[in-house]
Amino acid sequence: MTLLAQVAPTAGGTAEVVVFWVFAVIALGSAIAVISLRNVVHGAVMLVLNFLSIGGLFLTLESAFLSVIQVLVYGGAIMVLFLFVIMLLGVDRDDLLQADLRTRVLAIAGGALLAGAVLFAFVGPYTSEASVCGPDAPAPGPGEVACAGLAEAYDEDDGAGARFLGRSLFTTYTYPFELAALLLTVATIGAVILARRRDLEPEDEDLADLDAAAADDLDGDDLDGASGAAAERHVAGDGPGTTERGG
Amino acid sequence: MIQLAYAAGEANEVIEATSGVIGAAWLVPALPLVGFVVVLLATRTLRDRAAVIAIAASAAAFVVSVAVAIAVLADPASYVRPMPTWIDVGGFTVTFDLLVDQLTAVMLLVVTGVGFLVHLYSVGYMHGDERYPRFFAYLNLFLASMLILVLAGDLLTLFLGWELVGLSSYLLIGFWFEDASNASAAKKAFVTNRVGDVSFMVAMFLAFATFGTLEILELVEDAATLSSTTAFALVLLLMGGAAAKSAQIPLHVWLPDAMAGPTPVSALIHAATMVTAGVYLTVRMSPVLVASLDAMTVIAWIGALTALLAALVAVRQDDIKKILAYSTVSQLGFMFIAVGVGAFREAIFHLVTHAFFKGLLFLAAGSVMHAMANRTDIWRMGGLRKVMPVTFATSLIGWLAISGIPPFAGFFSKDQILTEAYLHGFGGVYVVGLVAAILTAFYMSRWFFLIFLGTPRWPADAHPHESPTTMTTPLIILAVLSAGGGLALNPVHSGPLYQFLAPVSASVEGLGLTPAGPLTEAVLIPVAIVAALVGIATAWAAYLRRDVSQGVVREPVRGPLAELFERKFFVDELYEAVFTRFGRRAAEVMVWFDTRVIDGAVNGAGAASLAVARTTRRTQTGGVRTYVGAMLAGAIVVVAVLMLQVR
Amino acid sequence: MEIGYYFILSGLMFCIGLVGVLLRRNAIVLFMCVELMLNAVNLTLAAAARMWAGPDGQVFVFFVIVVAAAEVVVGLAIIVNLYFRRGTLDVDVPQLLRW
Amino acid sequence: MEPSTPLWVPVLQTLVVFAYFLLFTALLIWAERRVVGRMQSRIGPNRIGPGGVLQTLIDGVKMFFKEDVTPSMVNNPIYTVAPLVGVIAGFLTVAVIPIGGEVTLFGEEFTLVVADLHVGVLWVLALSSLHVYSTFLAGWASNSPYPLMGGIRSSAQMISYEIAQGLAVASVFVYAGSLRVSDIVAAQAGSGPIAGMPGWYAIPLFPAFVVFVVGMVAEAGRPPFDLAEAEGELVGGFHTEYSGLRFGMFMLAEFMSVVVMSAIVVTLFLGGPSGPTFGLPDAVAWVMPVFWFTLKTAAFVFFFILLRGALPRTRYHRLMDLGWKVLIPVALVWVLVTAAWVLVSEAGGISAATRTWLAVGAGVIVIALLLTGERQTARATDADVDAWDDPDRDDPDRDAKPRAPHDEEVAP
Repeated sequence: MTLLAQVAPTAGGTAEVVVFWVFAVIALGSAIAVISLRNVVHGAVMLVLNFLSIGGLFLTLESAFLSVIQVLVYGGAIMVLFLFVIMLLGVDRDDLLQADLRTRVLAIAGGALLAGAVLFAFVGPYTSEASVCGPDAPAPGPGEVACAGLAEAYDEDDGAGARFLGRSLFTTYTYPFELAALLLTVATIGAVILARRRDLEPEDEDLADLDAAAADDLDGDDLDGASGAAAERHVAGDGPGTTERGG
Repeated sequence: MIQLAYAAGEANEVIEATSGVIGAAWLVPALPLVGFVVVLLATRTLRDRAAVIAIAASAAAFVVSVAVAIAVLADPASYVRPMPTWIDVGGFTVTFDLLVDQLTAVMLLVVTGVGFLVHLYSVGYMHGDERYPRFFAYLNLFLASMLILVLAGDLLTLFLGWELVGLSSYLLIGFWFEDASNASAAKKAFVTNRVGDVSFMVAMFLAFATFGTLEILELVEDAATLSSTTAFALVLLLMGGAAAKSAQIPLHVWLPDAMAGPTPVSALIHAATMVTAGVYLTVRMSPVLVASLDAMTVIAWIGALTALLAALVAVRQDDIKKILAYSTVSQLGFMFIAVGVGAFREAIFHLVTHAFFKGLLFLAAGSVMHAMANRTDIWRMGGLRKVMPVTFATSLIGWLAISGIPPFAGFFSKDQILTEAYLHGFGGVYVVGLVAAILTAFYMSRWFFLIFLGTPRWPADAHPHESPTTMTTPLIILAVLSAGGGLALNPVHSGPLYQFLAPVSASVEGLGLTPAGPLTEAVLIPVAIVAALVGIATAWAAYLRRDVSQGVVREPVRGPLAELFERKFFVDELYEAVFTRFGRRAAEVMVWFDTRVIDGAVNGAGAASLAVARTTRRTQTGGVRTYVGAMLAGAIVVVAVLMLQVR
Repeated sequence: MEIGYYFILSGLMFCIGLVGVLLRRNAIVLFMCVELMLNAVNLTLAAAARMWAGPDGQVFVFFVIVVAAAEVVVGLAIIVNLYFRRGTLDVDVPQLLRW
Repeated sequence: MEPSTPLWVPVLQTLVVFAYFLLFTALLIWAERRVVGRMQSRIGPNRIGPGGVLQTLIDGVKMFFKEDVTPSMVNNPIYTVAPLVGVIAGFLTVAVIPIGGEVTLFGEEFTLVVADLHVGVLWVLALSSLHVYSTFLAGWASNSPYPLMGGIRSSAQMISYEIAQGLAVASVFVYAGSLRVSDIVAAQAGSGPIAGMPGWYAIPLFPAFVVFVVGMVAEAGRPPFDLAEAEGELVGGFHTEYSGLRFGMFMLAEFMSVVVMSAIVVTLFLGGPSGPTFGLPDAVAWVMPVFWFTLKTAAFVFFFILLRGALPRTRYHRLMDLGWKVLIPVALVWVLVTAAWVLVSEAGGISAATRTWLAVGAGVIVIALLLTGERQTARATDADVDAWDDPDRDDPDRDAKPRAPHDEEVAP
């Protein structure tokens, strides 16, 4: 890791190639693991691994700042939330939740088709000599695409691109940035409201009284008996996830 | 300075007046309008005291009108009182400017004067009605509308008043709308007036297309430049509007039915003021009229036929107010005779005297009905002379005035119309008018004899009595005016009113009219008097000489012709057969079209959407993965298309 | 390193995520697959930023991360509610929006 | 890698730094047992080595050779990986911490830091956020109620305090204008804005310092915030089912995180290795930064130990209240204050003294907010305890207690 951290920003070197292939393999393998592992927690861990390798790839893309943000937000927050929910609900196995054969064939065929299209589109113009990033890359021939590289775009003392990104965010993209802040606020409020779980705590007078009107509306949504069953199970399960696994 | 095309006298000077008495002329319509609003808003709080406000408003309007009239009399001119602009679109400008001249002054006095008296009369007549304040509000609205009509300096503003008058007339005819026949009478009046309004509007379109303006003074000024065809069309279109408002054949059918309204309304609106709006309009536009002699001839004949036929119908009516209603139609016919033969000033003169004596007669009829507990059959009356002395005396004067007995007002005005008709070469019109005059004397005598003279024939439960002072006072005032009005205003053919109105009346000298025969005025006047006397004498022989005893209908003559008169020439039935049934059939066709074609198209569109939705909604499986699969398919298609384009 | 390999890698990852969404019925796994696809896009954007030597791609990565965070917060709350109401995480079961 | 630098230079750097922290951790364990022993009127380990200083080594050997019992119901891959994640995250964190200055050895110049990354500060945060997986996954993989509860608690606790800590760090690098640890250390060298005081960021950024220290205790899962293992409630929390070498790794990771956290707070707020060299000759002058760094870190480690010995464990909801309702708002406000301060400084026009006093005033206000906010939160939570917890499970005496007034106002 040490070595990696020091060599990664150097564009065009063999180190980059090695690092790329290592992380690419990890990323693809973990991605396939995510969609194929039956155990949800294993899938989530694989997804964390995938995110970390994406973070590594960001390093080779001269975007160290993004790399750290990737680890911090995806690895540190989003996936923890995922695992938290999985464990809260105690649903780490989904043996019964598989698609039927026809759907599987169709899905894989469609995915393969799209993947083929991607390969078809990028192999060639983007995989030529000229597409090796860096200021000293050869001029692109016809049908080839050049890669400028970020090294000269960054400030002298800004190897990670934090300044580079920050300047853009606070100048060109001010309004999107503010909108993103608003979006986060709204999402927070929405999550708080959704997480009230008033229907499960009828004995709690405070909440029942506060939300009597809203609860009336929601009662109509309860179209089948599943909710009642879930509530029962939740109360009885006490420690989530304790009774589900078979070893 | 504009030189107007009035050549009957010295032409008027046009003066813009923003100050002084003329400058305050806007108060005349504004006062009753304010009264209307205040009374309407304060109905609940003021209750019966509301009437005081309404009467004060009409009295104030009358006072201002008198002041305006005096100002015009003192310094004759066409005054324009600038007011705010109403419409200003492109080159088309309509203002609320007021036009005050001699004609306006006369009309103002008549409208506010009779209006005030009717307000006063209504205090007694309408006493105890549950919508008493509202009645006064409507009266004020009518007064304001009529004054806007009279003062308007622009045809469109005039039309605004014209329509408001129609509206208030509608409201007042249907004042007792609980009775379905009253409501339908109101509707009939309204719809019939719409026919005329269309004509009037087309006239305005034509006038605007021709002159590029609707300002009355400019129209009048440019009238001489009209081509004969345009003038003919314009005049007849204007006449169409006037005929509806003034109940001329064939649009007279609403007026007799309008008697369903309270009697003061009949007196004010359907005898003295509103129905004369058509006459006012035609006289106001007289320079346009004289541009087309053919059109004037048509007008004269319409007037003559109206006068004759309405008189014939009046002969066989039994309702105390219906007789007066048809009499009004007949008298309006006389006015249009005058307009048609070019005797515009005589038309206004008759308008004024008619307002006096017909207002008087209606109020007297109201007084009688009041006494007889709203009974209207004249065969159930008789001998009221003794119990209602004031009503009897005033009615006597009204009867003599309308019959054309000198020196009462009606004699002078009616005689001058007939004389002018003869002298302007309308011999046929003269003869018809003379017959109508005889019939007038006859049916009014019948009316008078059967009500006031003879033996009492009223039912045992009727207790006739004299009306209260608020009702008799207007009667007396109007009686005085009916008695002396003609003599005072225009005793001879070139009296003071004649002179006064000269600058606003178009001259017919240029039309080359010659007398219809060798007779002179010295012969024609005695003829008219004799005609009136003949009518009275015939009535006396038929209804008073014989004893008409209680409960027995004693029409001396019966037969198909009498039946025809009694059934009003079957005009209503004819209209029913032609227009109503046609309208119903048209409506049925439209209903069929609407339900089958239009609704069919709408429902078909709905059904088609439903059918499409029913099939396509199957794609909405609600399953997330289905949607993702569809998106994948879409993405593949898009990528494929893009690659095909690139490579 | 040729920039095209990043695009290819990201495209493959996207396809894997997409196939995962189609294959799995567990709402949480579905969600994770969506995250996978988002990350594939992030990779493309970062690679493009490097290719053009401009900040736009990186800025978009930033925004994608923000939106993903918001999405996860709300989405997981919905999933929790779904589970409490229906007792299952099978996305094929709650078909309230059907037809 | 730099072409001119031989490969052994970074290798040596790495080895030296890791050895330093490992040694420190071993001493910490010993010191903690001794100090807590004193505080509890015990003696503590005193048999192995002088004063028992080698006790940790012996314990490590014991754990290494102890039978590693893997319960049959555990989820094996995760169960195996979980302790490794914690140790690896801990070790990787130290990579950006400079334990000393530059050293010249065998003609090669190298610094006593593994990697001075451009985004070093964020690296610390990122790895500490990865640390949560260790406890979390261990708790889950044990397939046992108490470890799971510990795991869920710890994940909620860590992601809560991470935010406050991140914001505190944000005010540091906003103030320093760099994400690189060496820049931050360099900026703290010499005297600060107040004459006679060191230029440590703990002084101008005192609220951030306080927030970071509190968050650090929670992040390391140390008393009074050790809810994840909470012996009294959860037997041992997430590591209940672990034994032998894997348990040893958890222990190592936990105590190492104490050292690492202390090192980070020293680096970010207390000037790191900077300090007076007393005019020593160059040959031995490089020892002084290491000395200062060790001294400061040891002081903080001692602080951790004192906390453990002195404070009882907080209740869970009070822990969350403190994190969300006090630390995050304070840290957020302080980031804004710092940003405003930096902007004003760059714009100029205000003298250094004025700025200093303004900042001091702002700091006083923020601390006052912190204290009053804490008290209000405490009151509010005491009143709301019944509503927060499941009354039947956590509070059997609920019905016997007088109810809070708002409970009686509830209409049926």
